[in-house]
Amino acid sequence: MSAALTRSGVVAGALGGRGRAGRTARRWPAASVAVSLTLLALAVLAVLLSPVVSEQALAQDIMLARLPIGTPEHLLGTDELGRDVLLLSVAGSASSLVGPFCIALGSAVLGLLLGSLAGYHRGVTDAVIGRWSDLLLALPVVLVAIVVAGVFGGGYWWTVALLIVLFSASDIRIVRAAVTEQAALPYVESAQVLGLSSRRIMFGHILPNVLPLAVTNMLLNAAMAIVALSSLSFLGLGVAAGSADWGRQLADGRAIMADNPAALFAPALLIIAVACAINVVGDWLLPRLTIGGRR
Amino acid sequence: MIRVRDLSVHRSDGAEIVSALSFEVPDAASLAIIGESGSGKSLTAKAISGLLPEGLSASGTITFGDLTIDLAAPEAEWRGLRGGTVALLLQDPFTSLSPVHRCGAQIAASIRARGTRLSRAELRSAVERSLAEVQLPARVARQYPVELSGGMRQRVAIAAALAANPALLIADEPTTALDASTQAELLELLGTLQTERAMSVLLISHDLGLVRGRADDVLVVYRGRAMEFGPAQRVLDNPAHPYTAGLRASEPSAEVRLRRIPELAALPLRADSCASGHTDCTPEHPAVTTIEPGWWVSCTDFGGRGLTDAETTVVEDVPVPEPRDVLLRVDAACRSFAGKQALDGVSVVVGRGESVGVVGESGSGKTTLARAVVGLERLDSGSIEFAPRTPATSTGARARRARGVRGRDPRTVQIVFQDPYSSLNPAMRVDTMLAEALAVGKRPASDVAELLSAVGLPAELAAARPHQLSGGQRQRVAIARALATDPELLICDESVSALDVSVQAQILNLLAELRERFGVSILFVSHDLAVIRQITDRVYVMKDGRVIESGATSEILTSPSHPYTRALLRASLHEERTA
Amino acid sequence: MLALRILGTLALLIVLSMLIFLLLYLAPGDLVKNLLGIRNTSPEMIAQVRAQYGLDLPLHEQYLAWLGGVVSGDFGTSIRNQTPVGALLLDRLGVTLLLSGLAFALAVVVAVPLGAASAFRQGGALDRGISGFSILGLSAPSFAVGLLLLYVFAVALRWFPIYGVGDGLADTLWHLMLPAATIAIGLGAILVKLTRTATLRELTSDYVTFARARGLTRAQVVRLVLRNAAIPVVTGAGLVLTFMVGSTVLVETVFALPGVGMLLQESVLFKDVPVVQALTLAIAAVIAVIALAVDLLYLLLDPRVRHRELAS
Amino acid sequence: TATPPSAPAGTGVDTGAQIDEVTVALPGSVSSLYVGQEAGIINYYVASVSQEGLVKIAADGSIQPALAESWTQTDATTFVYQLREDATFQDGTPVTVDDVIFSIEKAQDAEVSPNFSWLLAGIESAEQTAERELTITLASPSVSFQWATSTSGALYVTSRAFWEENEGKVGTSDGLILGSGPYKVTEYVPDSFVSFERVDTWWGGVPTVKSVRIEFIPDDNTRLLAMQSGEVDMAFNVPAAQAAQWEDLDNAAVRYTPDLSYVGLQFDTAIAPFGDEHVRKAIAHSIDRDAVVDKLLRGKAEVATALITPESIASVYDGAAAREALAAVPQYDFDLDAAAAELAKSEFPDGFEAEITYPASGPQLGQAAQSLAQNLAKIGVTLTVTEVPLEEWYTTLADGVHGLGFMWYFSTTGDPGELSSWILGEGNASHYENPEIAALLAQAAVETDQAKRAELLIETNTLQAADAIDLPLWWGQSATAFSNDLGMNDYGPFAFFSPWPAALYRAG
Ligand SMILES: Nc1ncnc2c1ncn2[C@@H]1O[C@H](COP(=O)(O)OP(=O)(O)OP(=O)(O)O)[C@@H](O)[C@H]1O
Ligand SMILES: Nc1ncnc2c1ncn2[C@@H]1O[C@H](COP(=O)(O)OP(=O)(O)OP(=O)(O)O)[C@@H](O)[C@H]1O
Ligand SMILES: [Mg+2]
Ligand SMILES: [Mg+2]
Repeated sequence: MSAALTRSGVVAGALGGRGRAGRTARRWPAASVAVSLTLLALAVLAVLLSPVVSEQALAQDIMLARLPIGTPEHLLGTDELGRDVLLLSVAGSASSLVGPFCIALGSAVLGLLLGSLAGYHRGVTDAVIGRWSDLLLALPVVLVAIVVAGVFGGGYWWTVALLIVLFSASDIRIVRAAVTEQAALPYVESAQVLGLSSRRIMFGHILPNVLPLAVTNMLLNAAMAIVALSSLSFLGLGVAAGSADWGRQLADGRAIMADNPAALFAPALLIIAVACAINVVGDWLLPRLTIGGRR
Repeated sequence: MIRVRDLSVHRSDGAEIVSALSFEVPDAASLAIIGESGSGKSLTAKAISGLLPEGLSASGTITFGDLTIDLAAPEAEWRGLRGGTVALLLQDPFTSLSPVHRCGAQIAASIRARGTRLSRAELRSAVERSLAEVQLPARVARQYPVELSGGMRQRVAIAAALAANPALLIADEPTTALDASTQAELLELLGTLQTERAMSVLLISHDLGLVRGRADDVLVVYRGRAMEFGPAQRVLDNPAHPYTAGLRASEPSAEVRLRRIPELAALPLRADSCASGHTDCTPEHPAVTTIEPGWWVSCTDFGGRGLTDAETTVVEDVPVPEPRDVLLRVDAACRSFAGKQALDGVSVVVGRGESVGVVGESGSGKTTLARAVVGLERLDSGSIEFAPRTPATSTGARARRARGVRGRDPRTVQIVFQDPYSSLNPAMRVDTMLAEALAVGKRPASDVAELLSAVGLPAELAAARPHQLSGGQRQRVAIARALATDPELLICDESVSALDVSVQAQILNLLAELRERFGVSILFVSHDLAVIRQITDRVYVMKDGRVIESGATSEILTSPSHPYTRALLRASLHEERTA
Repeated sequence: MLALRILGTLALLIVLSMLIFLLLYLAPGDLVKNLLGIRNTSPEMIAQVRAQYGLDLPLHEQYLAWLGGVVSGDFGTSIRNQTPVGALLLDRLGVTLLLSGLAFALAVVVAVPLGAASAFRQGGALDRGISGFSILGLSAPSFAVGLLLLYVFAVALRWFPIYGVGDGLADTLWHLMLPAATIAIGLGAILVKLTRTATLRELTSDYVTFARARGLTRAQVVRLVLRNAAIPVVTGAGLVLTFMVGSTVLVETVFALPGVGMLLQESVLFKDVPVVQALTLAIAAVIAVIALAVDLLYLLLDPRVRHRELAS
Repeated sequence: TATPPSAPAGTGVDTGAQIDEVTVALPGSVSSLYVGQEAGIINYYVASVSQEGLVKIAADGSIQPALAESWTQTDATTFVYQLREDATFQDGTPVTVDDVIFSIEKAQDAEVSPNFSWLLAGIESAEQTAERELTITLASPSVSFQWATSTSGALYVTSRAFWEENEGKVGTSDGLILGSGPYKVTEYVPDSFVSFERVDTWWGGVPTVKSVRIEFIPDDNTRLLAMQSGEVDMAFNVPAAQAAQWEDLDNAAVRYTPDLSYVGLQFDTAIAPFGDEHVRKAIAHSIDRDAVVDKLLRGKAEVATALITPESIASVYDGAAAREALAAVPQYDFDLDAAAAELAKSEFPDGFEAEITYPASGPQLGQAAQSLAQNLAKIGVTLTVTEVPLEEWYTTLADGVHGLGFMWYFSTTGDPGELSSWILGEGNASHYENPEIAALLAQAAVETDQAKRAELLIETNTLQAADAIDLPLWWGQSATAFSNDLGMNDYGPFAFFSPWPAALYRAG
């Protein structure tokens, strides 16, 4: 389960290798960008709809458990507890997407903050923050997770908070690498000579220049976080058992693959589709975000 | 004879960057292409070696003897021609060699690319021969580029290019990144090689001084159009085209100081109202007037402008005493990096209102000194003291916040760096940048317009971001930012080295003007003696981290006492004198 | 420099061990219950077990006792397995390192050429295909990938065994092939992206233009570029490897491999302090060693760095 | 729908052919081969291959000879066992009375056998009273003791010499374990496998299977694929959720048998609002046991009517009679109106909030809990269902916070009093004190007549049902998959607590 968690870190690390992934964006054909944008729009719509449908989606009828795909009235069949897979998938979008989005955003913010400090100040600050991110990488996720679950009760948002911290290790590393690169540039030295405060230099001057990189990584993280968030539920964390959530559906759907494959494949495809869409749109958007990217 | 016909380069949106250039390079002769930055010199070079970057396309032909190549030919065709027929040497020796391969291997690659099968030993001796040809010892073969100086790297690059045995060698500003003495040596070498190998050379430069005496013919381009073509010597001595004349005039001289360096005005290229009376003159194909066989100029509707008084007035050399009203005093400054003494007991004084130069070859410690003065570098020992008019109050959070690096008061000293591309924050608008600096100087943000006009920039540029500006414009913004705090001392570290002559002239004039208007003192760091001559009153000559000589600029540059200074001077004057 | 680094790592390990101790203390679950089972709740029995494992001591004394053992080279005995931790670790680490190594090798062998090919044909169909697959590889949950591989290659085609580690090196490698491939798919996706970015970056550099300008063949240029791109790829790949160590538990579970991932998870849940401590520290140490190795490799690959380091 | 005990498993008949190797998949690993250290149900399965107790439980639940040829209970607290002459350990040394005494001592020692020392805690002394005679004296009378000396209980006999030689490594991959059963352990890799080799010195004869390899394969799907591809011949604990997929396999068949497990809800009366009888009854009326068993468990379980499983009283009642006797215990039917009415009568007429935890290894419990939560929501009670790791689940039992929890219990012995005497007895986790029940349990502890004892125990269940302290949900079944060419004699609830590979045969 921690594989999903750490994989994001991996991506980040990879990008951090030289910190300029945004520059050489992939050229996706317009069609796939359009499809991806549509998909994301639908996902947002589903998130907005999910409070409306969730009551109906969560209503169990165990007499109708595990209806196969294609059943009239239950096009994608039903799950173990007799809930409509289609409705459940729509209702699950909120929990599956909002949290991961916050995780990606939160870890990016944390990464920007600590990474900037480490990359700009170097010395002791750098060493401490560097070791901190090493620490986060070496800590057994299960252990931290069960402690959070035990001490704080392990609600959804606690889990999101935990994942923000764990994901941030990689963000810190990337941002640090990029800020180090920027900090040596004359424009930063000019700002120093002007006597600007280091906070102003870090966040007013350097930050806008490393933002595109942080955003790329954020998009990748968002995809990982969807799976990561639900992979912790066996520890009593995150998505509560029985709630509408793609990751949860994925875990529960494995057992009834033979009865109703849709219970497994619907959430799996949704996760993959959203992840792909996020990345395609990210690749497409990034050069447009890069300020002064054209020279 | 190598002939280029109707060479044009187009952007994918159709815009023409280079228009119908035609020229020829006789066998075993050399042609220089000169022009300002952005005039299309490099694209021309790339077009005739089939190396245009993506998004650009070429048309026209190039003929080598009886082989004619369409410049629009596909990569596959070009691949067979490059190396043996035409080879291109790039401007920057620091990036044009692969950093992770040994020099020998890079030269060997060119030899192998010709398809000749050689044993290891044969290959090694071939590499050694190549190195010897560019006057490098055989050991260089085993070294990595990083272990070599810029000049040596460029020699390796030349060896690598020549190992392919090209009929035409294109050298695109091969020495711009190097200091004066190295420049001279390299060009010397290129000249020798050209005669020895009887090869044709196309030398690209924005520096007329360099070309003088090192090319048989010269082609002057402006905005992708040919302005003048002719025998180098005669064209440079006696330009027929006003643009060529302007270029020549804006070159600073190390010998006399002018009140104002002549600037090149933009040329109107639209021939809609051609005053020359040519009937077949169009903007695309301006009419050509032949002055004598092998020397022609193109028609431009050039209003013409004589030089102003200031631009011809030679400033009298007057004795400059040591200043009494001292603003900056650097005393016995020492700084070493990893055992190398970058500053070794340097003492420098700058008086109020004075303009002081620091010269020296690459690595002599000039930059380290400049950075130490503004606090970007710490000293191992020695002191740096300022005597500002208004000492910064040492109390209050506000005062503390206004403190620059290492306790420097940003309202006392500011710096302008060499590279106009990296010294501005790419993500910031010009006005934000300036307003921020103004705030440090406790000036209102509304002064942005005033600041812009002080550095000669139009007010519209306030909303621009750096990538929308030219190099010259960027450097002006950098100067404006430095001036925003009303500093008493402005440090310029090679602030015009990256600019071409015309822009350089503008910036130097601007600095002189600002000094007059605001009474700023200037500490100007440069390896270019001519620039130092034009802008400073006194000069310090540095070598290996020490000041070896100092005094009035006019004196030092006319009668240097230290042999090193004499050598420096000789190297820089060499270019002008070879004429 | 190296000394400083080792010191930093040591400090990290100590802080980490304290943190783990504290976290295990805070974690819900009760070692005594795990040992005694749910029925056996007589206070005497509980007291006896607590005393046996020193759980009756104050936390800092428990920690110091553990630390004392470690300093004298004794990592203690697993409470759950009753085996000396050192031996246990050696047994388990082997499988995981082999698995990680194999996965890493697979990923590198496949992804680096793909990434480079994708860069050399930027914007083409091949590039898009490779990029599309790598996004897919990144976002597919690894248990699903594992099951798919099992179904196709072990059940349908019968090329590989389904579970376990086998005996002897060759057999073990054969057994680890599918699990390694499962990890390698996610990993490879990242490496493709990384290699592509690095190669593209090199492709636009001056030395490539100069190489073409003096007539080097395409193969020569490709070699030149790859050798240069190797530097960022190695750095990135090193980090990737770092992240992978200790995150193999899912794959270990799917393929029933006795690796450290599974051991760590079980030990955490059981609150088997000595094992969790030793494992976490081992993982942290491996991470530190990889980081060091990457830096040394950097030194080897990049003459610029070597030059700079030797100068200082 | 349960298969009657002792029906041969597998489709074919015994061909009598030798079997070289049987590979068996287990859903989890053991961390020690010594059961005393870790006494999960899987440990029992593994240890029973190579070790024996004094007695064993037969398929019908009766106690049969194992290492002891015969035994007698001379008075309420004294048992005398006669060891068989021909019993030898797998290293060739004979099993002596001293070895048995040593094994008992080890099993009683909480340090080496934390997991079942309590089972033999009642032994006051164990002495050699003749060459091959062992006399055990209990501190107080206990009928259930006779189960404790079996491998279903807590006695896995090993050799003193072996133990002393391997002090500190017994049960580990280094030291392994030595027993007197038909197979000796040859290799053990935790989280991977244990392998066994047949010995020809077993008193019970020479089994058909030469070697056994138990593979630990935690992932359900992987186990299924392994079975499908023929890499394993037999798989324990087929999950109910996947039963259909396993049943669909061409090369294997699934056999079900009651596994003596009990799943129910349990209240802690010390925690509000569960001290309120009406609250408990409201909850009791809110769970639809039939639907849960039918739909969620796919019929692979039986609706439980009492704490006692029908199999544990099989020696006195035959199947149908046992079920009838147990069904006589008062039941709470699924009836939300009744539930609402009870709630209205309680001190919490407007409902309340509570949390119930379930172990990650028991997803079926989670589904039942969710079904309950949905029903409770209709009467205004909010029940949060939380999944936690098994180890953590243990701590949420009787933690003083959770007033409602699951009781999930695997009985290994088949003693009908095992569960009741624990969860209703003195100091129970429900903080439930009922003097009548206490008296009945005391009586049952010494009642040697099985029929009478069963009656007493059923009576305790009846009494607690009136107070709705424990709500039985279902009696579990275990499902074992056998490849088509493998059969097993005496397949039943107790089959895997004695050397079960010896019961396997090659089916044709
Ligand atoms: N890849 C490109 N795409 C579009 N325009 C380009 C490209 N490269 C150069 N240009 C434009 O073409 C013009 C000529 O560029 P070129 O590099 O040939 O100038 P140059 O004469 O070599 O100048 P310099 O002295 O600064 O090297 C410039 O205005 C530049 O902005
Ligand atoms: N940050 C640094 N780390 C290591 N060595 C340095 C550093 N800065 C300067 N040096 C060394 O100190 C010496 C002086 O460098 P400096 O940059 O001051 O020379 P310079 O006169 O400005 O040369 P150039 O004309 O090339 O700019 C050089 O040998 C340089 O390699
Ligand atoms: Mg150029
Ligand atoms: Mg310098």
